[in-house]
Amino acid sequence: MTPTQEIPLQQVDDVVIRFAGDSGDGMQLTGNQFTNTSALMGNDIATFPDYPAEIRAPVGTVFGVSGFQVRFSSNDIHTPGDQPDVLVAMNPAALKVNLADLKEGGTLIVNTGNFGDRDLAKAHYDSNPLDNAEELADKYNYIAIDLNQATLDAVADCGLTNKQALRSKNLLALGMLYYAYSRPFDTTEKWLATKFSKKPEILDANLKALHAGAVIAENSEFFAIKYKVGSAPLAEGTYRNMGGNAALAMGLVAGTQLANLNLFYGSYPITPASDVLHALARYKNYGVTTFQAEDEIAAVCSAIGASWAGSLGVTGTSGPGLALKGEALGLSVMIEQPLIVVNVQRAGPSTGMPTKTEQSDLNQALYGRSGESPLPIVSCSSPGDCFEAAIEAVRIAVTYMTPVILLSDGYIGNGAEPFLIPDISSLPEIKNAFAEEGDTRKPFDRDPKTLARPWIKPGTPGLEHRVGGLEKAEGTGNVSYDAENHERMVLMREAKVAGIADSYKPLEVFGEESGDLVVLGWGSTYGAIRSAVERCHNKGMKVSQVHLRNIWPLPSDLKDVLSKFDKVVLPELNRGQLNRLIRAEYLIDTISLPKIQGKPYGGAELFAHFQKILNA
Amino acid sequence: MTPTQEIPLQQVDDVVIRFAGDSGDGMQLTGNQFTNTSALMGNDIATFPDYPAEIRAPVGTVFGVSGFQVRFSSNDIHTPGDQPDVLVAMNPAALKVNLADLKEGGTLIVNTGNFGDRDLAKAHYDSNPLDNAEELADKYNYIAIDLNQATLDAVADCGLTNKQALRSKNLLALGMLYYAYSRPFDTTEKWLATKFSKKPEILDANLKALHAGAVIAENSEFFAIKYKVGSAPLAEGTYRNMGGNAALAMGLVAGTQLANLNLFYGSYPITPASDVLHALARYKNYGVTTFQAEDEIAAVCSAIGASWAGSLGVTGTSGPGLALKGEALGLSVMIEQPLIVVNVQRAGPSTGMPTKTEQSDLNQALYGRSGESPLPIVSCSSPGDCFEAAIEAVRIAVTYMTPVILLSDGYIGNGAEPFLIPDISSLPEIKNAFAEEGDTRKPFDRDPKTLARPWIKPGTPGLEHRVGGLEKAEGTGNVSYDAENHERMVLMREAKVAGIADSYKPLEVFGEESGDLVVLGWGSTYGAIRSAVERCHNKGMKVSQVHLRNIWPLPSDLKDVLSKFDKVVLPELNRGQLNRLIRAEYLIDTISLPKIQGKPYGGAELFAHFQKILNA
Amino acid sequence: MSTVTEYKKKDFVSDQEVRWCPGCGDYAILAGVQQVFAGLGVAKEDFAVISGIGCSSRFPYYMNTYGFHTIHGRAPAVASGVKIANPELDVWVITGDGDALSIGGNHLIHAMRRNLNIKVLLFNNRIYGLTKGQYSPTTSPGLVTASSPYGSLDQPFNPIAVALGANASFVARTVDTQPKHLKEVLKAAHAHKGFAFIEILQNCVIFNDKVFDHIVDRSVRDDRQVDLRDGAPMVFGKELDKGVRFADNGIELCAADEASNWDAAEATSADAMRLCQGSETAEIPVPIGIFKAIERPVLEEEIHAQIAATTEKLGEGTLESLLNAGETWDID
Amino acid sequence: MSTVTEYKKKDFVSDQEVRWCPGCGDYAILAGVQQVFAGLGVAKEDFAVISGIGCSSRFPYYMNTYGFHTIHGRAPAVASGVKIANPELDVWVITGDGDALSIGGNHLIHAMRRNLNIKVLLFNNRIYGLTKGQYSPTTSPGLVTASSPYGSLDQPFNPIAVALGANASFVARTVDTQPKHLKEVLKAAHAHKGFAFIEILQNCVIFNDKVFDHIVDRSVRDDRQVDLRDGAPMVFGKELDKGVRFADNGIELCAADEASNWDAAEATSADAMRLCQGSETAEIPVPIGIFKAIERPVLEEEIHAQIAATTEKLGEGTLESLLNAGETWDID
Ligand SMILES: Cc1ncc(C[n+]2csc(CCOP(=O)(O)OP(=O)(O)O)c2C)c(N)n1
Ligand SMILES: Cc1ncc(C[n+]2csc(CCOP(=O)(O)OP(=O)(O)O)c2C)c(N)n1
Ligand code: SF4
Ligand code: SF4
Ligand SMILES: [Mg+2]
Ligand SMILES: [Mg+2]
Repeated sequence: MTPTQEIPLQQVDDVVIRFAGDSGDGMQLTGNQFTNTSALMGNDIATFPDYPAEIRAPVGTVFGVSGFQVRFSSNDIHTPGDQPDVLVAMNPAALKVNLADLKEGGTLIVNTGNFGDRDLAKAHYDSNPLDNAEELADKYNYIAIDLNQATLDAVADCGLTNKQALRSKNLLALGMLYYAYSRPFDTTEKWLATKFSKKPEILDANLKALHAGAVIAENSEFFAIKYKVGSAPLAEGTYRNMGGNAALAMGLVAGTQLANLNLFYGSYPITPASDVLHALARYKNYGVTTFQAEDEIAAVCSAIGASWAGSLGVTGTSGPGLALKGEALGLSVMIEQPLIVVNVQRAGPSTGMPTKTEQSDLNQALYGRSGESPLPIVSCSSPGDCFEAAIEAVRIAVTYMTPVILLSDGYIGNGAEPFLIPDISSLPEIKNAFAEEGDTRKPFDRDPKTLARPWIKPGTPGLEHRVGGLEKAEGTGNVSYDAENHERMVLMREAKVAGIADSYKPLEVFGEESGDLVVLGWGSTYGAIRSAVERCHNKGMKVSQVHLRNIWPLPSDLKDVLSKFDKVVLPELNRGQLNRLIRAEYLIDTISLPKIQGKPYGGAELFAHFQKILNA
Repeated sequence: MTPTQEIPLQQVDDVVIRFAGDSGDGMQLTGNQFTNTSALMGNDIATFPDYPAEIRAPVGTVFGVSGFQVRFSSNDIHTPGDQPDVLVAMNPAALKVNLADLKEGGTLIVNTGNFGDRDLAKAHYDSNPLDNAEELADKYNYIAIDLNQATLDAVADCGLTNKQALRSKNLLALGMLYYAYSRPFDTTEKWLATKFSKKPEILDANLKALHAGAVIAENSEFFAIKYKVGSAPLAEGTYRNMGGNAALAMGLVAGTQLANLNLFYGSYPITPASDVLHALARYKNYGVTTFQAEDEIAAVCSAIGASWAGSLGVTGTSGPGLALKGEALGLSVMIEQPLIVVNVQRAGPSTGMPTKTEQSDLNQALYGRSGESPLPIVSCSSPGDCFEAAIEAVRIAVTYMTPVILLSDGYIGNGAEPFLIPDISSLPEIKNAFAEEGDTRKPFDRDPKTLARPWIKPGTPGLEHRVGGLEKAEGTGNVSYDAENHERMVLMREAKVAGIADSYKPLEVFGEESGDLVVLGWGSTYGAIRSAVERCHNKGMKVSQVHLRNIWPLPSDLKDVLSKFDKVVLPELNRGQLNRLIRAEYLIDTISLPKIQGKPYGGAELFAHFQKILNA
Repeated sequence: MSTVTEYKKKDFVSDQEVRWCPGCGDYAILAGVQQVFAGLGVAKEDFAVISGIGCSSRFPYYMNTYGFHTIHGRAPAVASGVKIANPELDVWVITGDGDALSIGGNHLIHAMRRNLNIKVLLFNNRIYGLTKGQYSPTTSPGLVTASSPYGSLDQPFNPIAVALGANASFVARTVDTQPKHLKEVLKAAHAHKGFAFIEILQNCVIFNDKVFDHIVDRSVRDDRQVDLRDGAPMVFGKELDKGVRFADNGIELCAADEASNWDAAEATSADAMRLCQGSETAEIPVPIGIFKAIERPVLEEEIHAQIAATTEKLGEGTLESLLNAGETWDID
Repeated sequence: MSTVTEYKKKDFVSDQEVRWCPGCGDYAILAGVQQVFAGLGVAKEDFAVISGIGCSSRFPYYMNTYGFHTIHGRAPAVASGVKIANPELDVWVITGDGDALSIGGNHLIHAMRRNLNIKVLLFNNRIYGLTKGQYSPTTSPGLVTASSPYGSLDQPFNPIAVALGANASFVARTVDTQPKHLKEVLKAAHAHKGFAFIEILQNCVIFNDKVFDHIVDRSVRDDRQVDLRDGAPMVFGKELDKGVRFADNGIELCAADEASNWDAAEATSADAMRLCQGSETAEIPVPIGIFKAIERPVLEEEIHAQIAATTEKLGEGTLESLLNAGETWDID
């Protein structure tokens, strides 16, 4: 049953839809379905799930609202969009939290079935906001529909209780939007069939609701126009839809495969990093071991032990967990063995806002250890980019025998985008340099180029030796309290890390090589900056973008690149942490653009900032 | 029995003596006796104990050498001196480790009784270094004496076993030096009498050895000249000899007395901070509770709990322990309650060199937490200064309702100097602002001037409320995930800490207010910098010193003060951590003077650096 | 502290919306605690309710007392500082199986060892709720969770055995859905002088639904539980007609009148150890109630006694005496 | 791994100078371990000796094997990673009462719970040695130390009871100065499949000298110790003429031929619990030897079995299969 086309079909480039409802309303799932369907249609996509800290907060409360924003486009896009074109509000709380964001003239779909007095009270509405229907209709394409009743009607003959039946209402809403945006049903149908293979009556109800949504949309003429969004001009190749945490896990697995190592992931669950653990736990047939430790300290220590034993030890966490790992990271710096610490950042300080995003752990990554303990820092710029960033972390850790911190954040960890599956031959070579029986190098002898020491694993005959956290003598690695030796070793560890910059690819500048303004960014602001800079280019402004993959050591060409611009601006989801580093290193009077609201920058927001700076 | 004076008595200003021997030889005790005696004579003094990591390393080994350097002077001095004038070497290992430091022409006293073949082998000497007696005698006033035999002879009639008797040999050496430097015996005699009140035969032996040393020195004419060191031009007042960790403990107690609070010290032992715990454990009659926790995390958490309950919670540790406290410090930032974290720094990273000093935890103090979690940092400049610094930490913590990090290090923690007992009226007023029953302020309402929130302790009727690590709404402190509220609260916490700078005294510049070079320092480099700058002044060089009590927030007048000099140089016992901060803040092209050898700067060493910089 | 008028449960209900999943076992425990607090004769402002992180640890927000939602696993450490600093506070720690036994295991056993007068309620749902369902240190092997897609392999702790090993002076177990028993146990814990550890079997409807149903479901409860009461025989069954007794260093079923008497004060806790580790699926019922209740020195009392004795001996310290202690000399 | 020629003790002596105080009990333990290692039939390179921080934790430096001197308290966590990553290594953890039971308590009990095949030797000197003598979690109340100038107030852990509560599968106690017993216990621990916990009473000559003399001194040893041997009667005395038996849920002295047989395999460890907590000064002797030895699943084996089963089912993963899993679409 595909609805016939009677109303005009209009081609649009770029649409942002936000689904919002109770935690129990299945908004994440609905959004994911829309995303996958659109991705398979060849759109470029970007998503932003935003869910409450509560597992299933009491129904109808404002803090229990769960949102999922998906942007799909026939262009190459970089963010999940600033203002939604469509808002689906499943209850008063969802309306309250989200309405202000909806674009004027956008489509507002409200489930009136949930606007009883108790619902309104739960959302702390004094009066029913839908009473002003006219106002709403003036401002938006306002679609008021009792999705509850519509769902009950649609699935009446499936033999379900009302409660069970109502669970399909999200699919009815999805069906409406599939109709309006000319999406096929097959992806979702297939998914439902697998998911409910053992519950045929639920499957049936869901399918009925999905199709009913489309029929209702068509018959009601809720949408004056039907839209079509063409496929995006993405590079040729095979794609899959990829979430950030999943990509990061995959990158770690790919990295260890490239380096011919087993992966040991020791971790303790924490939002928003847990999904990396969950993903890796499924890769058992890839030489991956996951160890859910009793806490973050045990997690990093187990990873250090695994690396010592000859696996690649990796641990993953979020901010407060990274704090707990500081002491062990110092040990890892001292013993000079590969280790990767993934930090999927969230809003701090302390427990902060665990489900909100932030980039405020850069300082901690740089400095959160006692003594002089430099280590390299790699960062991820988008969901798909987590894959490549993770491989880079593996490359550095294994090549330089060093712990590496890999920074992601909740925004990209939970977000998703189409991911071009790379050619295997395009992936870097990574050489693990295990010492074999008969190797005559001492444990702390160094490779003249990388300054890396040999990786000598227990079980190798004849190379028995001891390592530990006390300062060690050059070469032998025996304990040493010698003053000059200590200074030499501190300098050596510093030089080794500094030398990693020699292995970077040259920086890419998006835009001209010189100009009025360069935007220096790192991490998840990538997409928003790119959108804003593209907009600048469209307006003929001389603005370029430089985005860091490697934050420490800084790329050797960075100073030069920045020096070709009049102004250097750094947007960050913190109070200017990279900014401080750049100032200290280069003594440039940079402009910091801090934002610390637990949510990402939007392209338009940044564009406005850039304009203002240039006009100042 | 005071030896008669037959040889010339010469007045000197400034003498440095280093005692070196096995850990079991009582060198720390000997040094302390010399120190106390000299202090009571009115000399200015400074000490530098340097002992091995091992509790009682095997006898005669190089790593088991324990040293104690004392400098006493009729001038106002600032460091324990660069090169010793006198070296007492109790065995070959002590000679090996220390001889290179001895001033040419200085006095070298060697206990030949311990230079048997086995002793030499233990110190890894291939041949007996004393075989070159002539060479030694050319270079030094070389005094070779079998202290073992001399001691056995001296105490022959005390009825001790040889082993017991030999324990007094350090006192014999001390007696020799008391003679040479015209020190009275009474302080040491009194101390021995108390210590061995229950072991009269040991007391007797020690007294005999002490006096025998003087007699031997006189009769042997080991010393061609006897010296006298006049009393120093110290400010008028009553003095006591004060070690850094003891002064810090006393300052904490004084601070809580001033603020009318009980002190709760939760700590986990760690070198070199344990002595603060030991000292505070003795102050039970000052409203002090000490709690030896199961680890550093429990220690800081117990202190946080105690502060919540209305005591001043303090915790103390060293570098690796501070790393463990990072997460809890974030909580403390979030709940905005007084807390002091003492960090007596040691050489890192990791376990590093626990008994050696360093200033390499500044970065960690500034940044070692997740999210944006600014907190004030106070630092101690000398052993006696720890007292005032601790009071300053209490003042800030209580006035601003904030955690404070108080940085000391092993060098000043273990060092000692004369301490002018302050007038109680000169100590700052500190007001604890507990909310009382009926107070109408909300838990996160703020004092308009300090931005501090009220301190509401459980047990206060009617003010029940909840605090925690989640972001909180302005005013009420209820949990809030609101974007704008989060940004406001982050800015508020930042502003509160920044505002502390308004309460500082103006910076003091030692030397002219402008000139060619200003030396900016913090912490334990104070004395060495002061000596070097004094030397510069003597040579007419335009060099001044600015030393920071408060490292964060930086004093508001600092930029201005620094701007009046051509060059700014920062000597630090790290790789330039304050330097990086100053560059980022002020964009000045400072000169970093990093030293990272686990030992302090000397005045001469710094002077040479300054000279070179000015000539460059 | 102030004298106390009678409270009602509602006096302990805070103005914060409760944010647990509908059907979560935590609701019933909250109600039980509020009722018990109302009847303890303790002034409202003297309660300090302290938690770590987890669904369970949101508890303090809902109690109209002083509350502190600390960080993950550290509540016992914070509570130790609170209790030592102010022994007059009535200190309750709320924690979960992850919070208390995973990250916080060490603080928990040390608080037990020290025997501070603190009450710890461990909501054991055998899962990490707040982080969306990973296995915990009390999860049974084989459970498929987010972090164990092929089944969990870890052997669990028995929380009661851990507490006995750490020599907690009061050890008990109760059930979210058995309010009468819950309240009795809470009252006994409060009456106990010293550390009290209470494991509460709690249902997580979302991630580990019905995990205790084979013990606590109404239909089996009477036959699957035996309530340990000090000095009373270990009997169970709807008619209390069945019994448990020690025999041959083991446990066996018997008639009610042959049941062994339960002795919660036995110092080595050997019998408690034997009882607490039975299989949950065997025919011997699962013990709830009070496994152990012994008296031993309470740390904060000892601390304050030592302070008092020292102060008595040395006199109360003042700034004067502080500054002028030790050997001094004058320069003038 | 390679086959092994017979070793001598000296093959396990490293080239590092030993840095303990003269007279420290650690020397004897070191010698014992070196002797035992030489006879285990394990290739030298396959030993991984892992420690935390403390005097005791310097141990790995003196062993001519692979060694890792980690950070304070974390050795069991590091060792867990080592053993899981390479189950063929023979993993030994060396730790002290502070390292293992204070800061490291949680890692220790979790390693016990998980039952990794790791051997943990806890050198219990009831003091923090390396930091110059503060009381530890095993220090007896009243001891005057650097941090307890008026006497320590903390009640100690009983390490054996803690291990039983955490369900360690092998639990034993031995003495630094009883080399024969020490070596027997070490061998039994090695033969045990799973986690083995061995408390070694160790004398710190500097800060807690003679703390165990009332149990271990030659003059009293025979009468103050009973050696627990699985299946054998609990007899003691120079002539093995005295016995211990269980009676009335307690323990009492008896003639040798009336002594109870010791059963180290009893699953709930109730008797071990009863035995381990006797007073050290009462007339009942202090048990040493093997308190518990049971078989239960070994975690690293389970992990690798699950990996093998999954790989069997899904096929060995490759970069190809990794990249191309899931739903894909082509753009061209
Ligand atoms: C340092 C740190 N690590 C991890 C987390 C994430 N975390 C929060 S609660 C929790 C486990 C909760 O389980 P439990 O204590 O059983 O409580 P429940 O939610 O089941 O009531 C975890 C792992 C955290 N908040 N902080
Ligand atoms: C994180 C950290 N905290 C504290 C210390 C200081 N420290 C080193 S060893 C030790 C205790 C040692 O006691 P124990 O484990 O009993 O070993 P022993 O020296 O008695 O053999 C402490 C507190 C440290 N090294 N690291
Ligand atoms: S996730 Fe489980 S424990 Fe948490 S609130 Fe929901 S039902 Fe309760
Ligand atoms: S301090 Fe004690 S434990 Fe440490 S080496 Fe010396 S005797 Fe041994
Ligand atoms: Mg739980
Ligand atoms: Mg010890």
